[in-house]
Amino acid sequence: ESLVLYTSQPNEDAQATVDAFEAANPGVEVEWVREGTTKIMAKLMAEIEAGNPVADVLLIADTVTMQRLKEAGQLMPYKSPEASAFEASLFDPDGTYYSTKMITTGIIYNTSAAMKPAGWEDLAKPEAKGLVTMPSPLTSGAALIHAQTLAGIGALGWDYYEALAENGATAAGGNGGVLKSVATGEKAYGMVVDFMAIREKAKGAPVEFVFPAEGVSAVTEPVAILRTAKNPDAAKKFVDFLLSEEGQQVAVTMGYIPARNGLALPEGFPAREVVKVLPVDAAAAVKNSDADLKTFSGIFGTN
Amino acid sequence: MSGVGEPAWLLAFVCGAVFLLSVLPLIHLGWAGLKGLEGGEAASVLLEAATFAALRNTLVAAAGGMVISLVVGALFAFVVALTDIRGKLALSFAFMLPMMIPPQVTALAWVEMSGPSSPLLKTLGLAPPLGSPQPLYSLAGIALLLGVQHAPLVFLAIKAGLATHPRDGVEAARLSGASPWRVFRDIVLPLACPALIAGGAIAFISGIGNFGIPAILGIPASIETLPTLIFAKFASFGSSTFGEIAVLSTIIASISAGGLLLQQRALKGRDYRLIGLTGARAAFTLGRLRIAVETLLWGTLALVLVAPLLALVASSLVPAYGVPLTLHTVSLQAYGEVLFRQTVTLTALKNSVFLASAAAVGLLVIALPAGYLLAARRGRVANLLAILIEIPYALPGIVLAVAFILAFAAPLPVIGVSIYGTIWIILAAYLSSFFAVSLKPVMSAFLQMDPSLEEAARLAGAGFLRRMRDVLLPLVAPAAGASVILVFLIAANELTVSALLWSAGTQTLGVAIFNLDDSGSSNLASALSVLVVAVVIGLMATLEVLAKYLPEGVLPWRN
Amino acid sequence: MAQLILNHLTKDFGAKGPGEGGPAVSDVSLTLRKQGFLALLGPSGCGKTTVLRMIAGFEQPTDGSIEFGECRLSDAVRVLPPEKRNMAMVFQSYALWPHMTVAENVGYPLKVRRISGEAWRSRVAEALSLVRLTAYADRRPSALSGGQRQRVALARCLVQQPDIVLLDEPLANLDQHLRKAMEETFRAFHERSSATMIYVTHDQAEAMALATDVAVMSEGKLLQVAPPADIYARPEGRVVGSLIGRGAIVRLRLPEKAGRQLDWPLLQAALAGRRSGHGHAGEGPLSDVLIRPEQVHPDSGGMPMRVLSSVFEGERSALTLALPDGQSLKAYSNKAFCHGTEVPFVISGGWRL
Amino acid sequence: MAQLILNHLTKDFGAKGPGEGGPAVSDVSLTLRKQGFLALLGPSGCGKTTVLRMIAGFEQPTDGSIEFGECRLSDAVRVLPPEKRNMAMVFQSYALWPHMTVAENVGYPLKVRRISGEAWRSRVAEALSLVRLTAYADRRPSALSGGQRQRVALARCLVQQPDIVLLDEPLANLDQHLRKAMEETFRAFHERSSATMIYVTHDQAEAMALATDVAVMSEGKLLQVAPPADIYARPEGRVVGSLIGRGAIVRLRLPEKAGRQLDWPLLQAALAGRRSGHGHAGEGPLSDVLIRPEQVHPDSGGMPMRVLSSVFEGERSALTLALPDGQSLKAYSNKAFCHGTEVPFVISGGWRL
Ligand SMILES: Nc1ncnc2c1ncn2[C@@H]1O[C@H](COP(=O)(O)OP(=O)(O)OP(=O)(O)O)[C@@H](O)[C@H]1O
Ligand SMILES: Nc1ncnc2c1ncn2[C@@H]1O[C@H](COP(=O)(O)OP(=O)(O)OP(=O)(O)O)[C@@H](O)[C@H]1O
Ligand SMILES: [Mg+2]
Ligand SMILES: [Mg+2]
Repeated sequence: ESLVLYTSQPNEDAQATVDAFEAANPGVEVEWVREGTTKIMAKLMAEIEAGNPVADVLLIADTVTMQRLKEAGQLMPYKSPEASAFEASLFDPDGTYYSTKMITTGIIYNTSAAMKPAGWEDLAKPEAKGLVTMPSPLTSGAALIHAQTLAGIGALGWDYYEALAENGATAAGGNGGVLKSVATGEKAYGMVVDFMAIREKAKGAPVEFVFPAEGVSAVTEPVAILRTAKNPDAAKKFVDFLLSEEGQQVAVTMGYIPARNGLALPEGFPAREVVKVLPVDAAAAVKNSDADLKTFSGIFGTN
Repeated sequence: MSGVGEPAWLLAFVCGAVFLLSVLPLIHLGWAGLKGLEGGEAASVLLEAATFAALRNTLVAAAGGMVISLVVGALFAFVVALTDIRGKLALSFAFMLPMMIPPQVTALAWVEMSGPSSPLLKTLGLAPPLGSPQPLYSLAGIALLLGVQHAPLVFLAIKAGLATHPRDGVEAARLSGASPWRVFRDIVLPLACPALIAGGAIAFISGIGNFGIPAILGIPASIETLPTLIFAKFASFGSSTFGEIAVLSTIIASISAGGLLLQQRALKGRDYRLIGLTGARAAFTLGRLRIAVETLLWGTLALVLVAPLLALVASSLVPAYGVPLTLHTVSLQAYGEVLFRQTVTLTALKNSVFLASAAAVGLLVIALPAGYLLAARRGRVANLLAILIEIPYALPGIVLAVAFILAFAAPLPVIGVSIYGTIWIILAAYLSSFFAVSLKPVMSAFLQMDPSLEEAARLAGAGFLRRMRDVLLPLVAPAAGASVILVFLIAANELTVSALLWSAGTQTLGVAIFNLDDSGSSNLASALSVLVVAVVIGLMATLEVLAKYLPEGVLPWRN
Repeated sequence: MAQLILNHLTKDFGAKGPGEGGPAVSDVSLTLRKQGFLALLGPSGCGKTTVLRMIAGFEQPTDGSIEFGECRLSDAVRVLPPEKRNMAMVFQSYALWPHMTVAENVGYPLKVRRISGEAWRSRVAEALSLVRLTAYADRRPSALSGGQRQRVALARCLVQQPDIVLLDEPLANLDQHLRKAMEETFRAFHERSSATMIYVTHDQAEAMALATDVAVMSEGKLLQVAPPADIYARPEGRVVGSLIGRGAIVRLRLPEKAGRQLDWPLLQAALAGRRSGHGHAGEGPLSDVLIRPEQVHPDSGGMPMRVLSSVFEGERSALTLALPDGQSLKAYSNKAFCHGTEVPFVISGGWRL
Repeated sequence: MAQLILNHLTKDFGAKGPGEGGPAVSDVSLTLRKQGFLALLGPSGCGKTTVLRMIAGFEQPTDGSIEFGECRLSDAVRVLPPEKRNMAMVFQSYALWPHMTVAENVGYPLKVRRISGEAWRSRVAEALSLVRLTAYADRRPSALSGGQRQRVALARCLVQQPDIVLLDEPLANLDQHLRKAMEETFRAFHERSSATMIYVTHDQAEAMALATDVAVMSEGKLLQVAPPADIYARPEGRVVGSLIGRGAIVRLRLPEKAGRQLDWPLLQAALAGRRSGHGHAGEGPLSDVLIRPEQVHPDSGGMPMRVLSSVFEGERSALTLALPDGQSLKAYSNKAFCHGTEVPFVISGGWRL
């Protein structure tokens, strides 16, 4: 049996996930391709357009893209028995996609920075003038969801982004870029996904990561089976494995917050209670994404 | 070229190659685009202000980059080819290396070099304060780095062209009383025109299609270019995406076609064919200026090569970003990791070396007849062919890759086998993408050749292939060598095309480096980049050692 | 071996310069005798090279055709590619391949014909020794003198066994000794190979000495084709008359019934008649008469002529003489004359053009 | 105008071919008279072009020096750059610039000297009309015939007002009419400009007609320099003797006391004496004697010689005669002889080399 996986997980994580799956399911051989979400989607869409999609399973960063694929009828519904251990907001009621972990976006700062931020509002303060950077929603799916999430909070909203823009914040590339510019001291503060900052800190980089008090947005790295999957059985096994306790433990060891209830958070993270994850409505997000992108672009002058 | 009778199959061969490599994928892209356009939504992208701004930025950045490439590349080429400076071999060798360093890396290195944490500026006490604006995040910055990145293209194109320069023409001009500078302006420069124009064109087109540099330098400053805009469109995939991509790609294609027509116009009515034996190359003595020129060249090299390379090495020696490089933090662990633990490294190295060599040699096989044909017959058909050859190179890698998936994802007709998912599709895409790069120097060499040299071979009874091998190829050897090296260097590091086309076991080096970097292992990525540079230097050094067994003039760094 | 036939051959390069009309070659028809040796003469720019290039197949005729025996080589529609023609040519610009050594240059036509090893070496060595370049076999053309390059081109041509040999001023850059030796080589090559040879040269003695036929072109047109002695003795028209040999053309009134070959009494009468304006010889229509310098001898019984100039040429001096009526003649003399002296000369013959 | 002095000039290209030794030019010393016109003759590859290139400053001498008046132009250490020498040259390879039109090529030296506008146009037009290329002013060199290219190179040289003019076989590809016309042009140019001219040619008549001095080189060495008539009448040594003019060199036993200029009685005795092996004339040491063809006349009172070959050359036939002892002579004759006939000839003079 074989299985083709398209994923946007980082290399090592993808390898670890596949290794764990293969160990648990001897006889299934996984071929995987890893790329950034944009590229993997471009590849998949082109394959679909050409009438010969190769992938069986898709494991990518955000639900919004999955929702889009679902609406385009590209996903195969599958009710996984493991779903019961998950909160309902973390999977599609039709069973087309399931969240596998939570990657939150919080605040990173360079240890040499004068102010220690505690919440989103701090980034709009004069102390942070010109020192803030964030990933651009144009490049990163997670960043778009993050922007939509923060904009959805009454206390922040798009006004908050306007204040940031006024304060000289920039919207730069992807999460990697933000991490680099903060770690290298080009900027003092940034919005970035949790695991990157925490890992980098562990390696000795001069950075700190904060889960802001107002709450964090999260992408949930959903998994889905393509309607055109050539190996549906193996694909189902894969989904089940990822959602299983064993599979979720793999995510924890890799340094992610597991989506499944009842597992401890990985090292370097605060207690689960401190991390307040703000909810996001995937369907609405898909609907509004174009408008939101325009709003964001308007604010940050990304014409 | 004599107008009479190139073999009939030649046109068919070239047209066939252009069809397979260029027209077929473009048709598929266009077709998908048309379907996307049906809704009518996608066409509106044409009217968006963002598109205009991106178009303007692309043109400005590419043109600026072209100018910088031309200035830097031509300076090096002329000085190295025509003057008596010392250390030519080392200079030309080193000058080609910046092409080896992936654009993202170069961009990051420069950002780092000129930013608050720049080790250089820190040591000098000139480091700007934390958070000060980065001057490279601007159109000028993009142009500068595009220029630096593509200068070797210009360098090689011009140097190959200069290899055939007639010495007596220069001598006649000097005897007419023209100072060396005057001779340069009146004789050398105009005669180098085809090469200059070819080099400029290739730099311009490279600038249009480049994604890595504007992505890193432009996005923070909210400067979109067409490639980054296209990337953004891919990011928010929707029903109209293909339509929009097709529309934006058409804009890029039109720019490159326009550029090419401009180029042909610039060349029109000029006959650069040299008459008779070209003999030894002209040499100018610099005298007291020599030291100054040498300093200038090595200084430039230090800036464009040594600095990014050092940055790369430095970041490969520390475990994470921002960790200062001290005796305490330095470790070779990253090298051990990529060399001995990451199996993908060796696979990727093998794949990339195979792809780069196959593309370089394969393209030579196509570019020689194509260059010959295009130089021999000028006119509509030739113009059309030239434009079709150019477009895939001008398109951002991601678009070309999508076009190839569209064209080749389904099993091939007749044989029923799909090359999709194999290394061959990457090779095909490389052939398509770098055709223009390979063709440019070869074609300008054919344009300059004294036609009677080929005629003599024909009369000696040599058929087309025979004289191609025995006479034409050796005569254009410098250009052919430049073309092979160019394609090899670009392909060895290629990222965006292969990013979409690779699958298990066919990773390329670019993909491997990018993935390492993307997953936060910047030290591994840097270590692998350094290794790649080292491998390529090793390969080039091997060639250098073998130089006496190679045809004369093929090694572009040799004089 | 077959006959080479040029049939109303015309070539128009299209791109005409201002002030000059007409095609480079126009309406040239010519049948070369089998195994003939044709010398092609004509002023610079008259289309000689263009004719050769059309025969070789490098240029397509705008009109007309070229046939070789039964086989049509070129016409305005189709051109047999040069590599299928089995011809050899010495290019006016030599066209040596700079990346090959002298021996490789010379041996390339053999290599193409799959001759290699000992046979190759010996034939190349033979061709090189014919042109006295044996010691230069391993040089590159760029390290040769002009004449040496020309000899390499010659050797490359002689090494083959072609049906047709085209020689475009093959000896222009050689000294006279080599030239004589090469003439001998051509003669021997022609006899041995029985190839048809076409030879463009500006050296008439060379042309006369070698050729079985001489063709004269001017401004793209073929004016006359004839064996050497014929064309020298009986040129047709002013142009050929002035092109072949060094003679002077004078205009004289000659009686209508006088033949074309003129003798001294007739010429004397015509000259005298013209001067005085009466007498029977001076009354006919004005004709062009070609008088060759070797036909003009100093003779005390002759007609006095003034020496306009006397140029030393080594073996003799070339004189320019003024006839009493102001027209000028050319003559040779073993001794120099002072400018302005009047000397009596006899004109032993003339040819009415 | 100053004198041009070559001082033990030597040039060794280093890269010697197998089997040939020695430098391309070795130890050439020569003082050109002011405003002289030197013709440089010599077999192909003897170093003529190399000498010119050293004078122009393109090659650095390996040894020796070149002086122009007070000023040292070149030696093995320093070379005055060509652009500071005010010389003009016609290159053997023409060296036209392919990217300029004919007029631009010709006018470039003027442009460099900041002559523009009307003056430029008129001087270029004048130079072009001298070489008969007015109609071709706007062509590119690649669309010209070989002779036309050569004339462009000539015009480019004539348009200047140089101190020294170097002409490397400037007329090799021109027909004889143009050649004569160009000779006139050179003469006029020389008189008007008072430049020193050095002229390499293979055409001896041309050299004799134009030059004030003739220099003969062979294998890199300068053999003799003398005025034309001198060098023709009194060449020094076998090499010069065989290079200048067309004569034959025969070896004869001559009495020691005989001068160098030999007459028929002496020659007849030597020839006869040698045949029989006795008599006073045939007893001296063997000497080389140069006998020119114009000194050999058919004469019933002469010595019978066998005609080995008779080659038609237009104005006359060139005969090769066998002396009774088998050595060969050259002669001219107005009528052709059959191969093998015995004809009596008189040798009116000879020159002991
Ligand atoms: N670049 C070079 N390298 C080595 N040898 C050379 C070079 N150029 C010329 N020679 C040799 O030097 C000798 C003299 O050459 P040069 O060109 O001066 O002859 P030349 O007298 O002009 O002959 P020609 O009448 O054939 O033009 C020749 O034997 C030639 O082979
Ligand atoms: N490629 C070309 N384009 C336009 N005109 C040309 C071209 N080649 C030659 N011509 C013209 O055609 C005419 C004949 O040229 P051709 O070369 O046949 O002369 P030629 O008789 O060989 O002269 P020469 O004795 O000077 O070599 C010339 O007037 C020349 O200018
Ligand atoms: Mg010609
Ligand atoms: Mg020479």
